[in-house]
Amino acid sequence: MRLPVAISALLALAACTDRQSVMAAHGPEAGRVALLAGIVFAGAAVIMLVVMAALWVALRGSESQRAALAGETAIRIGGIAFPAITLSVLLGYGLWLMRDSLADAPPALRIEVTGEQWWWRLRYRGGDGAAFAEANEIRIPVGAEVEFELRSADVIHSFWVPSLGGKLDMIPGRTNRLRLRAERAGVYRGQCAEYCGGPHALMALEIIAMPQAEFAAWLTAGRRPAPAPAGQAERRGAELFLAAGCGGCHAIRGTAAEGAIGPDLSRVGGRRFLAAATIPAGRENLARFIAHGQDLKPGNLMPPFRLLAPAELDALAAYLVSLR
Amino acid sequence: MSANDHEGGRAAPLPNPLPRPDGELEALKRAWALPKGWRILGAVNNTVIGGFYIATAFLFFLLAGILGLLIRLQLAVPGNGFLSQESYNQIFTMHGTVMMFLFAVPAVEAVGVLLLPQMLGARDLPFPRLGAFAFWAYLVGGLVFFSTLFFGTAPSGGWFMYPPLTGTRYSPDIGADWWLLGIGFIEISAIAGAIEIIVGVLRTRAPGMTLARMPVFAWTMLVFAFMVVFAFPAVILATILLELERAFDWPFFIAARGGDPLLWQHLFWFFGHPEVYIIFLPAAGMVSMIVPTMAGTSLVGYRLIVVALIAVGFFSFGLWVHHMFATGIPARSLGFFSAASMAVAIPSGIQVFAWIATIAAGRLRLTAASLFVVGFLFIFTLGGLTGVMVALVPFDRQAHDTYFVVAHLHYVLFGGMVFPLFAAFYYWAPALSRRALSERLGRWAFGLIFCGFNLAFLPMHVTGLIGMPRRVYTYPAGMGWDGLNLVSTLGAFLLAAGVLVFLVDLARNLRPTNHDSAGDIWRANTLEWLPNHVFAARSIPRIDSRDPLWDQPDLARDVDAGRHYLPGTATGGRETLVTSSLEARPGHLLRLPGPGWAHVFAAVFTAGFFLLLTVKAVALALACGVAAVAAMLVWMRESDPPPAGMVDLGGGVAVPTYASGPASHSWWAVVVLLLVAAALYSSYLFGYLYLWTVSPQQWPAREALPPLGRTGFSLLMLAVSAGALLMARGLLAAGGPRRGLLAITVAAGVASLLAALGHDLWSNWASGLRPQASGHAALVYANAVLQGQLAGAVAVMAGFALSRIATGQVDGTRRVVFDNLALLWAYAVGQGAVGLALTQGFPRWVAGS
Amino acid sequence: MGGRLMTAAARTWRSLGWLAGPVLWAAVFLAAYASEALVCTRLERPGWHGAIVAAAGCIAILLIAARLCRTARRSEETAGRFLARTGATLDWLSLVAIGWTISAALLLPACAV
Amino acid sequence: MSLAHARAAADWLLRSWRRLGAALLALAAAGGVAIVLFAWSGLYSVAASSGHWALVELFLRFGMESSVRTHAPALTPPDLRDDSLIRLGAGHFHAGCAFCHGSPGTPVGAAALKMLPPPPALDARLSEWTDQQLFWIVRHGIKYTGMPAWPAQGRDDEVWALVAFLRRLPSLDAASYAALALGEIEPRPETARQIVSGEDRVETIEACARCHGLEAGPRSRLVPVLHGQPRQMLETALHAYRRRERDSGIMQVAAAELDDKAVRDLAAFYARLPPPAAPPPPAAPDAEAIARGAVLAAQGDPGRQIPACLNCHGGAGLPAYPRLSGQPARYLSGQLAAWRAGLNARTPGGTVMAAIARRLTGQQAADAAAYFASLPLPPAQEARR
Repeated sequence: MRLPVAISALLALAACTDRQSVMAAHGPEAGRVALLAGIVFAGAAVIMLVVMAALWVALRGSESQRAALAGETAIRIGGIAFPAITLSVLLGYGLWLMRDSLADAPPALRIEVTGEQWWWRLRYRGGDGAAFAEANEIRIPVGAEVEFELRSADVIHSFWVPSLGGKLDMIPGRTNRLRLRAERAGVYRGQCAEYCGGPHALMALEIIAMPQAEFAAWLTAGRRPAPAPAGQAERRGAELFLAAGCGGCHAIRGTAAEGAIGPDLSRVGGRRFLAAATIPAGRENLARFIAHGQDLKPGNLMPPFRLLAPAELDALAAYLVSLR
Repeated sequence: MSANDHEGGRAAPLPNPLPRPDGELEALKRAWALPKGWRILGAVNNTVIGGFYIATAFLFFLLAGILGLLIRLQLAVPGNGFLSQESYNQIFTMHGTVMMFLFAVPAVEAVGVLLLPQMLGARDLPFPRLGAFAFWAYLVGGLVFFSTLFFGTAPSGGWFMYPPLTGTRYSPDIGADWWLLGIGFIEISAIAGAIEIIVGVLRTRAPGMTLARMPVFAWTMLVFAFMVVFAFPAVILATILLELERAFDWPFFIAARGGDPLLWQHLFWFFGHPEVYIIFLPAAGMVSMIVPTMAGTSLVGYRLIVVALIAVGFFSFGLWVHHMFATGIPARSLGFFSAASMAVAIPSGIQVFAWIATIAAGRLRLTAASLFVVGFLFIFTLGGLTGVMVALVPFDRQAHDTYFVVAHLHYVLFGGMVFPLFAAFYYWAPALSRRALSERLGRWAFGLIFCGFNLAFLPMHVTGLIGMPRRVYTYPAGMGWDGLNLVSTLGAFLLAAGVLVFLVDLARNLRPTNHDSAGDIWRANTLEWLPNHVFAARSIPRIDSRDPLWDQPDLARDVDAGRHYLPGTATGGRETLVTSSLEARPGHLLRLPGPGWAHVFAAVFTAGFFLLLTVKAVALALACGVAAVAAMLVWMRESDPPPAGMVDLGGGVAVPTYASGPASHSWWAVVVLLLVAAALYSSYLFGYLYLWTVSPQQWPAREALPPLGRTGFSLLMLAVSAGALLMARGLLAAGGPRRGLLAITVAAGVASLLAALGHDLWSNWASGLRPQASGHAALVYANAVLQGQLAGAVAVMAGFALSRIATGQVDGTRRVVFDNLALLWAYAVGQGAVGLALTQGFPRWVAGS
Repeated sequence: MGGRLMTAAARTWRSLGWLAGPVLWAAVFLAAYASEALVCTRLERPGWHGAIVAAAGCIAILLIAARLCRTARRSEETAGRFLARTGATLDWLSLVAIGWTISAALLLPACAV
Repeated sequence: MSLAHARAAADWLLRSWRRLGAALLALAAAGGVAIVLFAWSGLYSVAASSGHWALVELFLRFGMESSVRTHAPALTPPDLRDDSLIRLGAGHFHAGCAFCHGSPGTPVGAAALKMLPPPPALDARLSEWTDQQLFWIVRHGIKYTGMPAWPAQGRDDEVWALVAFLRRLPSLDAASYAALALGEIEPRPETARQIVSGEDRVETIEACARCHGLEAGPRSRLVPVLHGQPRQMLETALHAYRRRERDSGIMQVAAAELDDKAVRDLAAFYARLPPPAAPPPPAAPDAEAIARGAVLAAQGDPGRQIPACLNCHGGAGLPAYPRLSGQPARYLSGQLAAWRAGLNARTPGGTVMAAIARRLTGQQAADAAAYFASLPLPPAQEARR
């Protein structure tokens, strides 16, 4: 069964869902690697064909063909000379690509990403130095060189958004810097790629690339304190948020809730997904996660609040959804 | 140049004339007789121990294979609830750990133990009881380690056990300790096997079998053994450090307290990558033995294959950081490792083209073994190509820790080692069993395994490229992974069906035997196909080419008639011939120990010591430890039999029955042990300097260090010990009755060695340094732990030597016990001195600048 | 006894000469990797690293080249000749590996993450 | 001579051990069948009224005593003369044990005397048992005797309270027992009818007030002060104890007979009770512990992912959350120890608190308990909607 045929067939089949695919490149780094991958697959296919053909000839070939293969010279050519040459070219190409991805100019935007057990803590530092916290959903301007300062608060994680570029580990005690750039607006899904125990499988994230103007508006909106709750349910929800002690772990800018242990919820209503891109956002999913978080994402560190009545849960969810 | 460079050896007359004196064969049979009934557990013949070893390794292959099927069932559909998150994490950790540590390395070592002696023309391995000890320790440790799955306390940190996840903070339960003590302990048996194989291959070859005429499998096992000697100590040090951190809070890997999680990754992968070549090389050796026989022509490019093996042996030690391309190490360093990863691909290319050339030179008979070899060539080549891809840093930054790498590793490990192992089963079964395995079932097994394997692992390349990371207990729907995972699961079950067919074939046809085997049905070329009995070949053949059975047509008849060397027993017991390492000229007669129980109890008690320590039954564990040492001393009682003068092997060749110093095989075994100890200490040295480059601020100022005087005193103690060693050697060389003085000198020397260690420990403690304080402090005390292990071993060895000296069993000629002690003792003194220089001198030197 | 020890050690050392190629590669590799760690973290002089790698590489290449010329002329008895010619091929492979290691140092700047 | 005999016997044994084995096997099989037939026949009378034969009685007692001696754990008991521990034990004894074992001033009930074996009188002969043996009996109960095991199998602190009371019991007379067990409630004789009918013997408020107190607070430091706690928290707790979801042997027995109306009334009653005059603290309060506790309560410990206690347990917390200020320090650390040992993790509130309490170090738990104990008790709850 020939490798290239199989791979391209399967790729075609899978091309329709390129939400987190190395081959669906939307950033310069990912583009360079996708090109390298294409070349390397083609080369490997050719070499595989040649070696298998040699094996076929050795097994079933004519006397003269087999005599050519039978001596040490065939080994020297096929085993030493050919690999040495092709690998030299390949190594040179690989090292050259590494050179390109080394950072030179200062980045347009810096975002601190800290890996926590099983979610991502974000800190945006705006131009004027005022910083604000976010979680699990990264928004960046299209076309800008963004530098991610990767740290870890507990075990080793790995920050990986295949459509934009290669992964980089988040190691406690170190700060790794990763440069990514999105060439066009869109949602690029990523996932933690270093086994970090428990629900490592459910620690995903999304980078949303937005046009420059939209991003600037979002950034300034981010720094303002959360608006006072409008509706009656939202007001009851806000009250419940403080009374139930959610403020101990979570923070909402502009309210008494300043907990720094769990994700920042100031703009949780605007997120596409909850619990590190694991369950779709929405009022009922929020309510379900608060009361039955351990069923949706087993092992996560937030205890399930089953003691809240359904009405209270709904009010709380209404309030949180209103936080845009 | 013709494949065999044998000059006129054939003309020389055979060493021993016919007819053979009666009773000689019976004496040989009596010497090598196997114990009956359940007492077979005390047997040490390499065929028996090798049989147990390969059976146990294959059992662990089946068990870990079932775990693999459970993983595939859980991942068959998205969001599957078949396995809970915790049990999946335990199962995938155990699948990896059991496959790598309890199946792969032991399986290749088992094939080595089973075939090497007969293949080299020897009667047994040089240390049969050490091999048996290694097997029993592996069996007990492996079974107990695997059973942790049934109690839900199996490790769940991945087969690589990266801290800080596996530290006490994030893995407080006992699973991680099971991995650290269980697996750390099993590596003892891997190193024991490696030492035995090195000495076996270099010193017990048949006369005339120069290095240039040695079977390729022997070359692969030699390179395998040296790689184990230099690679395993790195992971043993890592497990010691992590166990010290978990048990006593010595912060080697806690970043906030001066340690560094990357130190573990460096130490683990410095062992990790050579290990995958440790697994692959013996399998390549098996292929290099099978292809010539099946093709009916001698191996083409023998010398190039030997070059390839040695090149892999060296280059594989320069690859480890390619497992850490995504950790943020400087680009240029990654470039070096990318270059080395390319370099290691060339030797594999050489071997593949050498096999193809040999097939082309002959006519390959498509037996079951050949089918598995062809399957191996296809799958391994594909795996090698994906390997070259992930050697490129930019590509690896995308493919690392995804299912692309899972596909690559299964192609090179399953394809590269398990296919040759199946081929080896079908090829060597007739030599070891009354009936060969059935060709029909063999074809079915191959077909199912080959198709199942490709169906399971080829799609994984794509699953990885479209973003599925490794070690995820479930995945969301709609990512494009669902169909591919289902196909992989079906393939895995097809593969399992193939293995089942193989099991049926084993059950129906495999009848292990020691004397009436099915014989050389393939008309092979190497010595393991000589008519074999419980005492291996009737006489040790003199050979003069790479394909003895083909180039000396009546060799089998002459050997079985007893016309070659040592047709009987020269001293009544079990013997084999020790020859020189390059030219294989007869050196001396090696008298081998017979069956016994001491080594079995030693293995069980050593296993008990480590496993009870895991469950914190400390008192019981210490009791087992003492019992293990006692059992070893009982085992040693029968070692180093007194010299029995010269013996005639036949053909005018007379050899001594005793050799000490560099001529003795046990001396070289201790030298290899020193290489292991040096590898362990240089891994520690790397760790020390590495932590210094990562966080130098924790290195103490001059004032905080213990005063120079105290360090001086420790050095003085070491000097006294060295002096005592030289004096003892002088006393022994001078001979004469002064046994008492010799004993006192040895005792004093070892005592001062221990005193140096104790004093250094005291001076560190007195200066207020506590191991929990920082990474540097933990390293200083870790140095004491390593020196303590070594000094402990020297003390036990000296105790044994003293008992021998006191009872007059050590003198000018019979001095192997003393020589071996002297080697380890001298090394211990050296390591002590380096330890002091490092822990006391280095901080002063750097504090100054 | 001391004498016997020395001759045995000397004999083994001479008999291992044919492994010089890969050993030299290991030395160059170790020098290149260890010195970068040292230069980047403790000495903060990335420039030096290029020089260290180049020096180590050239010394190794010269030694290997010398060995290759020597073995091409001499021929000894069978086992020795086998090891010598194996050593020669190993030297060629080591040359390629050292060349690649140096190329990595040439193409990439030191201490850049 | 005897040597020859021995050798002959040994030889005979060696020769015929197979036959011997077969004979033994057959005998065992026959015996088994016989026992089954005897049981099937029903000849043996299981009537308790007939009592045991003296020999059987002796053997059963001998078996029981040696089994307790072997299984008693080698634990070091807490200070058994501690008054709070004894009062806690007395409160439970009156509710759960007095019915069978009687109490000073009220003899063993008529029904209990007809049990086989009859419950032993808890008098001077208690000294035959060591503290550990008594602990084992109270915790695990005894088979075939009707002595029940402790309802909450993790709460060893409550079992030690019983053992402490049992050590004091022989020296008590009716009055001193009433002071310990009944607290502020004066004793009222229960009529035989009430015992037999089992209906509400003692008015529910008095059942709780014996330990939790009325005007004056609880006399034992191991008993929480319920005065002024939110009504909904008290109701949830009582329902949880009745459904045996919260691990406390004492409270599960006390809450067993309460119906919904009783639970509502009790909760409302204690919620509206004004805070009692707090009893003087036993030892000098440890100032730094209180200071560390204050920091932990206000800011928590983000490093160990512990949220600030006052977020939930402050004044504005949900009515489902208990107010901790003014509670006795020993009661608070007892509850935290139960959570850190993995108990009380099944109720809705329990799962939240268990996840947080398990991250506390021993020192932090003690500091938090000391801090909250140093605060005043909460004011009475006005009637909530």
